[in-house]
Amino acid sequence: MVATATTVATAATAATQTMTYAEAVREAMRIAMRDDPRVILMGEDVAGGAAVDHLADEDAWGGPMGVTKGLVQEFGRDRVLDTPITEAGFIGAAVGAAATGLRPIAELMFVDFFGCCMDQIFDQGAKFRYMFGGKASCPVVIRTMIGAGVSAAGQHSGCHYSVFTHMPGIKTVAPSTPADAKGLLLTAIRDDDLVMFFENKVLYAMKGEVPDGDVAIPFGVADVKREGSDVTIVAISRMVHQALAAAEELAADGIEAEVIDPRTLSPLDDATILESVAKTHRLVVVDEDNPRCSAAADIAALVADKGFDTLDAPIKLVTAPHTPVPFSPPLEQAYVPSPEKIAAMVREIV
Amino acid sequence: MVATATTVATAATAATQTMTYAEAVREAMRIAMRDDPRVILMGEDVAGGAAVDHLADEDAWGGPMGVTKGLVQEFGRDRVLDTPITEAGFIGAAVGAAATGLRPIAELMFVDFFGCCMDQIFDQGAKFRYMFGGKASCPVVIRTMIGAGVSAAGQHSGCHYSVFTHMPGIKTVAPSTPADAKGLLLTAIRDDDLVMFFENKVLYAMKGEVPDGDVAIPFGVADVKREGSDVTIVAISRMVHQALAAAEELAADGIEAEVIDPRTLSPLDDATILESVAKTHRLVVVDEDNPRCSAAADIAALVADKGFDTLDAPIKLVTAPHTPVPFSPPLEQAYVPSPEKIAAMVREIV
Amino acid sequence: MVVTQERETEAGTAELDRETLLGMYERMVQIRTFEDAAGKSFAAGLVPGFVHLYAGEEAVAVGVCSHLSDKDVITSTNRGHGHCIAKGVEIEGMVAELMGKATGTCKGKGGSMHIADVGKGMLGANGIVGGGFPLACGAALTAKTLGTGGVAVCFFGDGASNQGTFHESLNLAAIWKLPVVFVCENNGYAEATPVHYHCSATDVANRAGAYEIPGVVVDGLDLFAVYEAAGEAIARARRGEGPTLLEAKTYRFYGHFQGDTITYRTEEEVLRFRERDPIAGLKRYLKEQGLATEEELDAIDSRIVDALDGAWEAAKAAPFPKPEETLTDVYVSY
Amino acid sequence: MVVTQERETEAGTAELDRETLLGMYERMVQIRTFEDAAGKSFAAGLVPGFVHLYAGEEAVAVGVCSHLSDKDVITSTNRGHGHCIAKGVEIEGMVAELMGKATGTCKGKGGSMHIADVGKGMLGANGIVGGGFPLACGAALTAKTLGTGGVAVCFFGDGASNQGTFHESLNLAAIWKLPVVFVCENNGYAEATPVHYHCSATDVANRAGAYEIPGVVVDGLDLFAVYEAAGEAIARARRGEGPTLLEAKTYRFYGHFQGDTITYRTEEEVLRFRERDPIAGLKRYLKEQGLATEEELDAIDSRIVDALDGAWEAAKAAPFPKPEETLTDVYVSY
Ligand SMILES: Cc1ncc(C[n+]2csc(CCOP(=O)(O)OP(=O)(O)O)c2C)c(N)n1
Ligand SMILES: Cc1ncc(C[n+]2csc(CCOP(=O)(O)OP(=O)(O)O)c2C)c(N)n1
Ligand SMILES: [Mg+2]
Ligand SMILES: [Mg+2]
Repeated sequence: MVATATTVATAATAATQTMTYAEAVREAMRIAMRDDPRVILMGEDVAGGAAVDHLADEDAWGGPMGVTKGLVQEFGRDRVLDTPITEAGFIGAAVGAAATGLRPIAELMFVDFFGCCMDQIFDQGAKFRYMFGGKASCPVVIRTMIGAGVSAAGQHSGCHYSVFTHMPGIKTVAPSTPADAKGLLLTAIRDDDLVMFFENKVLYAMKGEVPDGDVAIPFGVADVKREGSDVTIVAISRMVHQALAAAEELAADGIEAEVIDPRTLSPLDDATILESVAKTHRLVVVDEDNPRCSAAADIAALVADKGFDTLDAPIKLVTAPHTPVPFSPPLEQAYVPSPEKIAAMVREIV
Repeated sequence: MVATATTVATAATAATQTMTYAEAVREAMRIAMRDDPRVILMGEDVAGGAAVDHLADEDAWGGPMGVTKGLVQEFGRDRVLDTPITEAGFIGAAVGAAATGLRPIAELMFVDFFGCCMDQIFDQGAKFRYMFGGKASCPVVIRTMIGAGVSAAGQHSGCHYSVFTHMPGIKTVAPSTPADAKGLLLTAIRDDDLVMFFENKVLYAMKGEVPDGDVAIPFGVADVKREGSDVTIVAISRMVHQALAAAEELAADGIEAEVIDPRTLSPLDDATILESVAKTHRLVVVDEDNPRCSAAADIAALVADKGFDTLDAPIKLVTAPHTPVPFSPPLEQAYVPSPEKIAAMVREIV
Repeated sequence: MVVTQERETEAGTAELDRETLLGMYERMVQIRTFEDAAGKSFAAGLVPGFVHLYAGEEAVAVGVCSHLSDKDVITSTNRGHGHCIAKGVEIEGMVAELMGKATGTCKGKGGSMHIADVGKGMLGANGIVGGGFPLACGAALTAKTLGTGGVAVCFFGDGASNQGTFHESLNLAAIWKLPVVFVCENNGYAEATPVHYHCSATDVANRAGAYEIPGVVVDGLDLFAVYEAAGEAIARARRGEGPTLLEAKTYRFYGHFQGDTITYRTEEEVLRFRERDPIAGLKRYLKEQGLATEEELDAIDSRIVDALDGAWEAAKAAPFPKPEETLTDVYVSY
Repeated sequence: MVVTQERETEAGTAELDRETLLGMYERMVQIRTFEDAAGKSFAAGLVPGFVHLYAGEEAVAVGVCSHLSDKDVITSTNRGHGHCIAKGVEIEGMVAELMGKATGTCKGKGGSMHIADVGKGMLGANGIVGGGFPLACGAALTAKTLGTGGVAVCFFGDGASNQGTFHESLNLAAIWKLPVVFVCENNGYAEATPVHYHCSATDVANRAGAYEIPGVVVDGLDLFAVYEAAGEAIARARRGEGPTLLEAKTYRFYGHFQGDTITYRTEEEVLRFRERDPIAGLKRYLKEQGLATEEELDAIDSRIVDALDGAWEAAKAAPFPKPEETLTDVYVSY
């Protein structure tokens, strides 16, 4: 790990602009694509309207959520490639291209579709370097949407970053803010390994201050989103905001929660989490993913081993239940960890 | 959970026969197929030599390891179906057949191939019941080989049951002995949900006493493979034997380890694990799978929450490293948790 | 191997009596009315999530499903409302499901993309493009193994024809001679991507040759053309002669999903297809042939609208599921 | 769309000078010798894991790879030794890799099923049937995007032709006109399952029609036939005219893997193909044409045997990797 906290500090002091999470993602791609002709973008309708004669590129979709809108105008259809609906085909092509000289960004529209292309990810791209004795690399970024909250139902709302974090050879990134989205995606694109980049669809419209220019955020460096002394809350992706809301609620009662956003799950910044727990003696992990063999469980296991002696209370997890994501709004609301649930869990152990 | 400890006790007192793990697996299929014409078996060369005129069924492969040998003779090629190499196709067909009236057993030759068919498993079969409001079921068993130890290298040696345990709607079973293999597979085939059944290739040749006849072992009931008072070792699949060997080694030094085999990871018998830790106050989890977001981490997280007050020491995990499975024998040996490593880890906390 | 069916609208209707024809008309109008209302309700904020409308493609679902009964199984797509209605799923439950109500077909757990009614042989709309191919093979395998006499029909889009599951399933169905019919609804686009870009075959049905099974192209805006070709394919499947790939050239009148700005289609193209509206065509035929008067058809239409309005009123009045329902229906037992 | 190439052995050799021919002969003998030795060493317990031998199929790898240089990329299968050798991977490293030694091509981490040498344009044997199709598209996309003039070749078996990745990749390559050639090594079987059972197409090359690309069937036991057809397909790819599906009908002289009892093939069938041994055929041709004498060929053979023996001796003497090597080479940085 070459990353240092200094890099992060530098980023924080740079000039900023207000933009949405979606814009920040796009901005990172634009910077990286300007910078390096080997960076290409491919996916279903990432440009939109390929081979439609009457369509001006500025009117093209830019993805179903418009996240990649405008990129085809600047970089052309040779670098912003619409693919057929053929996840194993085009994700695998991105992997093969990465192993032979390009640095592709491939968009897997929803993470729930990983079952259509997982072999090419975990079994091919992620294992090349190891199986080939260190003589290959696979610098591909797979951007994908996660998260419940828009009634997208059982096959368009999952998280499942745990599945990728489990797999050796993959790096996993889950930004919670526009600034993190931009900075981490820049790092992801320049990284020489296979990176899964999880964008939370509920956060796309969220606005925030984002440093200008080419300011990358290193992997493996957690961000303390809120300082506190009474309990450590580690929260992932959108759950950072639920945790911060819970922390506000708790603060009203005099409970000061420290909220840590690991930002990358693989590599994981063990040290920051363990240091925080050494200070607060209590841990709650908040994860929107299903609970079994989850990132939440993984972080709990880390602390139950390396941080055991500093713990004063059981480690609590607040996660989605062990169920698929329901469609109906009241069910979906019950499914996603809420600030209330988080606060209640904290109260159980403080 | 309708399972009771009584059922297990009954099984234990029945007449037995010595057979290998592979034979026990076959025996369970034979019993279930005799019992119910809706049970069929499908997979690549599960019969072998389909449509080869000169081949007598008794000379057919019965799978690359011979595990299903003889079944086509008894049940014919309409119930023991050789498939093309088409994992999404035939696993998905098994899922579709299960949702419409059959009770298929599908053989995914190596678990490493799950990336070729995962959508049909976790996103279709496992979610039907929930997405359809409880009005469907999917009684399919997917048998698959796991485990390192025979130099099958990076794409034929994984475990990855954590990935399936993570997924709601799936049950996961990982027998460690011939008796458990038979009893649990019988339950799996009669179960009305989607079951992933993980057979460890290194155990196929292992012999053991297996109860005669139609004696099923319920899901969600852990088996205490060795009683002890000083430390609880929870071990999965082949790791049960590594843990038992470690326990013998430790016993020589007066350390009595309790070795618990969860047998099913989903559902997990929380109670047996927590009771044991309440007695021993120490936990080591042994898992041949990669460590991140693993079943080992999951069990650690369970105990770090619900068993925290009974713990006297950090929870230790002994797992494979966060690497693919290497080919070379000395590397593969270093990869798989050994009795020595387990014993050393126990000594760290006892 | 590919047969493009050239036909007169009159052909093949000899076997169809008035009652059947009016039944098919009714189903098609039901679908259209359902979709128009769903679009409006979505815009009004009554329907959460993603909604993909089937309007324009009614002749395909109805032409095919008119040959099926409850013992026959269909798999569907994320554009599944039409298939549901054509297969006999109750409208009341579907409307409630769109709203996420406890009275929905799936108790509100599935929503638009996952409406299913296994008892009616409807194995679910599907949020995964290409997800239905293997499932249809499985349903056909059940029919074959248990000797039920049933067939399976897999509806899929032009975009889905590039998924690996298409290939794996057509091969499997071919070598096992499964009683299944693969019905491609080629509406010219996969989202914003036109078929001539994403698909290397001029006709999707052309791909049947790779499996040495029949491939048939029909005009998907012509109910009778679909009905006839589907009838042959389904009869063939029932006779145990294996699968058919049937491609219906059709068009979706709305965008890919509600909210789509549809910049990728010209106004002229949309109008050209709207002029060939399959329901208007059938209506004209019924009147020309003296099978129904304008008034009779209007009466059917009103009945459907009334029933649908009633369904919406009922759904609006129905309760949402209780939060604890989140935890049920994951397993049969656990 | 499918062209079955009927040819005289003499045809197409005009362009081939003696040196090239002897070079191809040498490669083929290298492969055969390597495989015979690998089989023996496996039986002797020197080679752990699964071993799938390529003997009998040499004309395919050599006939194709003779058109390629290091800037061209191939993807391979679990029966990959022949492809490696034909693409110029060093024998010494391969032998050591089979034994899991630190001096192996992959430092002992990959083994038989994962030998790779990216510098030589060999993107790995592959333990996943069908795993190479998308990767080859990716390599071709790199060549196209960066304008390297390179092509990609994807070797795959008859069994792999039923995987979804086959379909997805051929479609993608066709619509993007990628410089890639898909070479099917149809050896009649996928494990114990014969191609006429598992594959619904009489010829795998017949499936080219589904993508509107050329499909060509050649006699895979005839080096010249393969060489010529591959040359055309590769030239077409280099010209930017897109992919070709080339099917070579061949045979594996050994079983599926070492240990296979091969009950599914008749002795008669094996003998029939053994009689058409591609190396013996080439040898006969070289002598008949006066391009080489028996002695010259024997000398080549001995040189190869000696080099291989040396490689085995070196590999046996080489160290195993150190246990801590288990933890390296997972990431470039972490
Ligand atoms: C595996 C998968 N990939 C992508 C999507 C996103 N998606 C939903 S519908 C659709 C287009 C489908 O096109 P087509 O098959 O032609 O059906 P149509 O929508 O035209 O009815 C896409 C890309 C998905 N749902 N599933
Ligand atoms: C995805 C996947 N499924 C199954 C296997 C097991 N397997 C290895 S080789 C093989 C047969 C391959 O047949 P074919 O493609 O004809 O190649 P051949 O072995 O004849 O060279 C099978 C089934 C695998 N390695 N990967
Ligand atoms: Mg379409
Ligand atoms: Mg073969």
